[in-house]
Amino acid sequence: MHMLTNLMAQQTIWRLPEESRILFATLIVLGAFVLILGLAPVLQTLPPRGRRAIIVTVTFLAGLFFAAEFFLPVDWTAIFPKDDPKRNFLTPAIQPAQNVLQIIGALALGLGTFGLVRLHLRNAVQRRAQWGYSIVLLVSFVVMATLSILNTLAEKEIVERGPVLKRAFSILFDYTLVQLDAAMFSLIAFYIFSAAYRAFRIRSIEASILMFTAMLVMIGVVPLGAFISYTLLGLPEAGAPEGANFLTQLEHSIGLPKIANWVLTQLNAPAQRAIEFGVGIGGLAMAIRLWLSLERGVT
Amino acid sequence: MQARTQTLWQRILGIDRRWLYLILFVNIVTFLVAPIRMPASVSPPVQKFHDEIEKLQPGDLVMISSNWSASTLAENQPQLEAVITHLMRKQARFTIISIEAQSRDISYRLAERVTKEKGYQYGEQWAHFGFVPNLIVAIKGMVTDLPGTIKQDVRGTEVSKLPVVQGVKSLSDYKMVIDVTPSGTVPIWISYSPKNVSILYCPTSVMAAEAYTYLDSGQIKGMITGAKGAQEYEQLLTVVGLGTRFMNAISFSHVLIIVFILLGNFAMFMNRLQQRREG
Amino acid sequence: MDWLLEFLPRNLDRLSVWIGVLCTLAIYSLLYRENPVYRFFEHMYIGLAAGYSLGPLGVDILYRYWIEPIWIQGYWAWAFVVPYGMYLYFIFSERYGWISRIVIGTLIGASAGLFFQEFSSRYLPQLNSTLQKPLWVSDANPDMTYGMMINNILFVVILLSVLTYFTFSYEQRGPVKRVAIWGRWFLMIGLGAIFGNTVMARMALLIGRIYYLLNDWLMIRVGGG
Amino acid sequence: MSYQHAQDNWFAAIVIGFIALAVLVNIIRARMGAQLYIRRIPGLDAIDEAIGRSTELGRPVTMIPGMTAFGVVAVQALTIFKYITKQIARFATPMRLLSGDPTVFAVAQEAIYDAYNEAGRPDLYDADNIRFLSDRQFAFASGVAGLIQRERVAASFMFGEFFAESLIFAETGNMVGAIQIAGTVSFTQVPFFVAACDYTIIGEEFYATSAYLSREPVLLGSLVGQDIAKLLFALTTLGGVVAATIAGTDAPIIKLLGQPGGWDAFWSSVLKGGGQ
Repeated sequence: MHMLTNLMAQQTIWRLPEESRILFATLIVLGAFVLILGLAPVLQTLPPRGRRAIIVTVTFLAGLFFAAEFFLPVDWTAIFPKDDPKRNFLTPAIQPAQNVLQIIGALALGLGTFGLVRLHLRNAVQRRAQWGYSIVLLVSFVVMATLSILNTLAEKEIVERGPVLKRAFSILFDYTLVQLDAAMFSLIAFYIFSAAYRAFRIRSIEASILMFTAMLVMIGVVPLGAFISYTLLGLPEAGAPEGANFLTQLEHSIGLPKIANWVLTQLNAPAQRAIEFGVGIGGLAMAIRLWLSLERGVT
Repeated sequence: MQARTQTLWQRILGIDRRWLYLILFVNIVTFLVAPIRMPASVSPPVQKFHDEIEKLQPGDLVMISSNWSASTLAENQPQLEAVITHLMRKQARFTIISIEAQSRDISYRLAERVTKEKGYQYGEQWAHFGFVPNLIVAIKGMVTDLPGTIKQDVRGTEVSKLPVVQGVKSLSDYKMVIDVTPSGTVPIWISYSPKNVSILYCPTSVMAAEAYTYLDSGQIKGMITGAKGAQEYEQLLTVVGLGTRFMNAISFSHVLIIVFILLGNFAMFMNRLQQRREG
Repeated sequence: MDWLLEFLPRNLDRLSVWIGVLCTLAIYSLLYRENPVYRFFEHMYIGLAAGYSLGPLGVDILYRYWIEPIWIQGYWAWAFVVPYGMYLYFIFSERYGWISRIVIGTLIGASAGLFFQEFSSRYLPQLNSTLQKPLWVSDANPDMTYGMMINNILFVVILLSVLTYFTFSYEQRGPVKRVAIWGRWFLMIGLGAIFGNTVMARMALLIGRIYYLLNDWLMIRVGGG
Repeated sequence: MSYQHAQDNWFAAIVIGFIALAVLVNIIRARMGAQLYIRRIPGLDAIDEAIGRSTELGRPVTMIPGMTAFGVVAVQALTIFKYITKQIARFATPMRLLSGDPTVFAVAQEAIYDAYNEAGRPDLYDADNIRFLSDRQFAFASGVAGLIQRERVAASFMFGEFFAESLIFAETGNMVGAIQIAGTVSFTQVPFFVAACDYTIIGEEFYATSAYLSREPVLLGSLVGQDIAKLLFALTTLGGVVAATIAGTDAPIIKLLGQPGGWDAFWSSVLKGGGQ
């Protein structure tokens, strides 16, 4: 067992030699592509049962890796010397595994983008209805993709960041994309108004509770609430003096801002926590079913 | 025939939502421009923030970290304006730093405008350090070697040649850090900045809730929450700034919504009453 | 006249303000109705966003986690990751489509495996902080006020009744049903509070935009004085 | 306050092990033919009604998993969409699935393809109906809002994790008069769905949805296990607060119940000879 650790530690076999590394690397990557993509026709010969078995196994192993890393004791002295109280023998592999997921995520982004571009290319080529807008989308995509990729490469100092790139990127990103974000985000203010007007009616007990708490909090969180309670109604603003009787304490805690805050922290928090518990348990059960492929869900 | 024509109440109930949008828009524009003021009660975190800056001596150095851009303008801009106004009053020197290009541009323009009004000199009394892509790396770097980490200011001058930070080697030469931000940057400042530098925090209203623990533990010395906090701060400074205006508009938009909810319920009630009478 | 000269987009700074305003107004036109101007900007928006993502989320990630480790640091084993991930692209093939499910299976397995840590980190500390709520004054908690006591009891009662509402596998009858109904009402209080509290943040966003229109574009100086 | 490993407090492993056991045992029970019950979830009965209306009007159904990142929540959302697709396949109702996460988009393609296949209508599957719009929050929202208004959708299903954009979807859907059913695990967005949608599936109901719709024994069994787990949480809460009242909130036994590091604190206090 110690042999293995030593071998891993030396890392020589995991690294290409310094000289002509680029050439070796290119060859290995090409080889990997041929090998893995060449495997596809082989996999294709499998009967449906075999295919399902592969998917189930891969799912289980991927889950097992992360589960084992979490559950195994961190100072597993039986097998490995206790070198670091914060990890077990799988922990060093967590970061690379996360990187693998990141890479697959980046490839998925390529897939999604490909789907988007394909749809609009088809619209444009086949002159479907409204194909002009598809052209708009494609043009802005191509321009922005070029600038964004160049900008990323410039950050890595692979290409030079000329003044044209800087200007053009800034106009499209800072003065167009970011402004569109802000505009779209602010639309919600209008929608929140129309939704509140339409939905907050005294129709049922539930709707009424929703309405009254929403209105209470809305007044309580703005200075108007303080104005009404402390200036108009003359309620005491400061906290109750120590040792005051119950009525005085009550008087000191029924200002609108205080009630709003109390509803937000004392009444909202436990309801939210109960939902969180339910969601957590539901998610955990789902995770177990997916891990063991107990559910014919999406795969 | 009578069933065809809508009563007033039915018309109110079925109002086209575009009217609501217009009313909200007009309402906000009006109360942004109108000089109506609603007094605010100053909350303890804001008071603490104010007291902390009051302790500054002329010439003390303050680092402002400004990471907001267009979408949280209404909450962060009033904070930044109020803070800079107070710092100029105390004759403190300050430098600004951002984590991305948009927040750099927006904070630089704003600081330029506010300082020009009061005759504060760029380079002498304040400077903008541009943006750093990685905040953790930048803070760690500034602690050991500030001019070497920042290299140039936003105008391309070498930091070591800027009079405002003449002789400053490290972030620990600063008196305080003020984080004006819509995102979770304050734990980073708390974790990595030197212990002798006090940290003040200007979050948006959504982010404020999470910061109370830091406030309790003294890791943050004061906090201005969103536009509301800025209004309270302006009251302490006795100026009428953006915070007051924005908070006015927010308050009255809340009033508008509540009035319309009540109106809707009243109309529903009257409509039912009418139908019962007719049917 | 001076105002007009300053107002028009005669230099790059002004032009960028005008672009921002145009974007804002185009998006706001959706409030009236869906229209060709909105449609134009919507498609441009999606195109720009898709293009932008390729930089930081595509090229940057591939460079950092794949190209750099292989070609610069020489860790050859990474070479297999991208071809394996490329199995995802078989999705577009009728015959080979199932192969993409191997990669999808990896992702599903990984997210299931990661959930154990998420469950522990996210929910167990919450369970623990629920326990930090003594119900009555005792020797162990002498400093408790009546206010705290009421709040703590309320907390536990609300938590348990909402939890009761979220049970599924038996018919809720009698007292259980009553508790569940109370649970739903408590839930509505929580939801109303969140609604009311969010209004302020959303109004602030709109005010920010309107300020941009008034101050940056029309150059009506609001506030400050 | 977070867990890097189960060892941070073995209580975590015990709780997870207990829940896993409760779920698995009941799944086995269900598979062996035990009759299991599930209570009514009102919003879900409306799915058929919404589909029916779409079919009548000949307008599309939209399914929106929102910006849900790929993971357990996304898989559950897609499982629900798969069920809905199987229903609409019978009537050849047009559909659009709009995703803001590329991985979810990829998996959705497979899931929807399967759904049409299982319903016996592979001819109806059109890859162009499953769309990835953007991974940028509000670019995605603008695309969804535009599409809902242009195509005047008749029914809109929103399931998954949502953020601020939720109200944009729900209000535009409401504007065109769509029947809307939303289900989300994001507590902060529930009030907006409640205000603007016809039916809202809240919190854990979201995970119970597929059991309710399919009545598959595995899922029903799992639900029984989940209820037992909630009972465990409730009992821990009750027992814990009573213990905290008597022994104080800093007592080792309280730390043991879920606080990282609490396991060691508890045992060292026991070994020292009972909390002094």
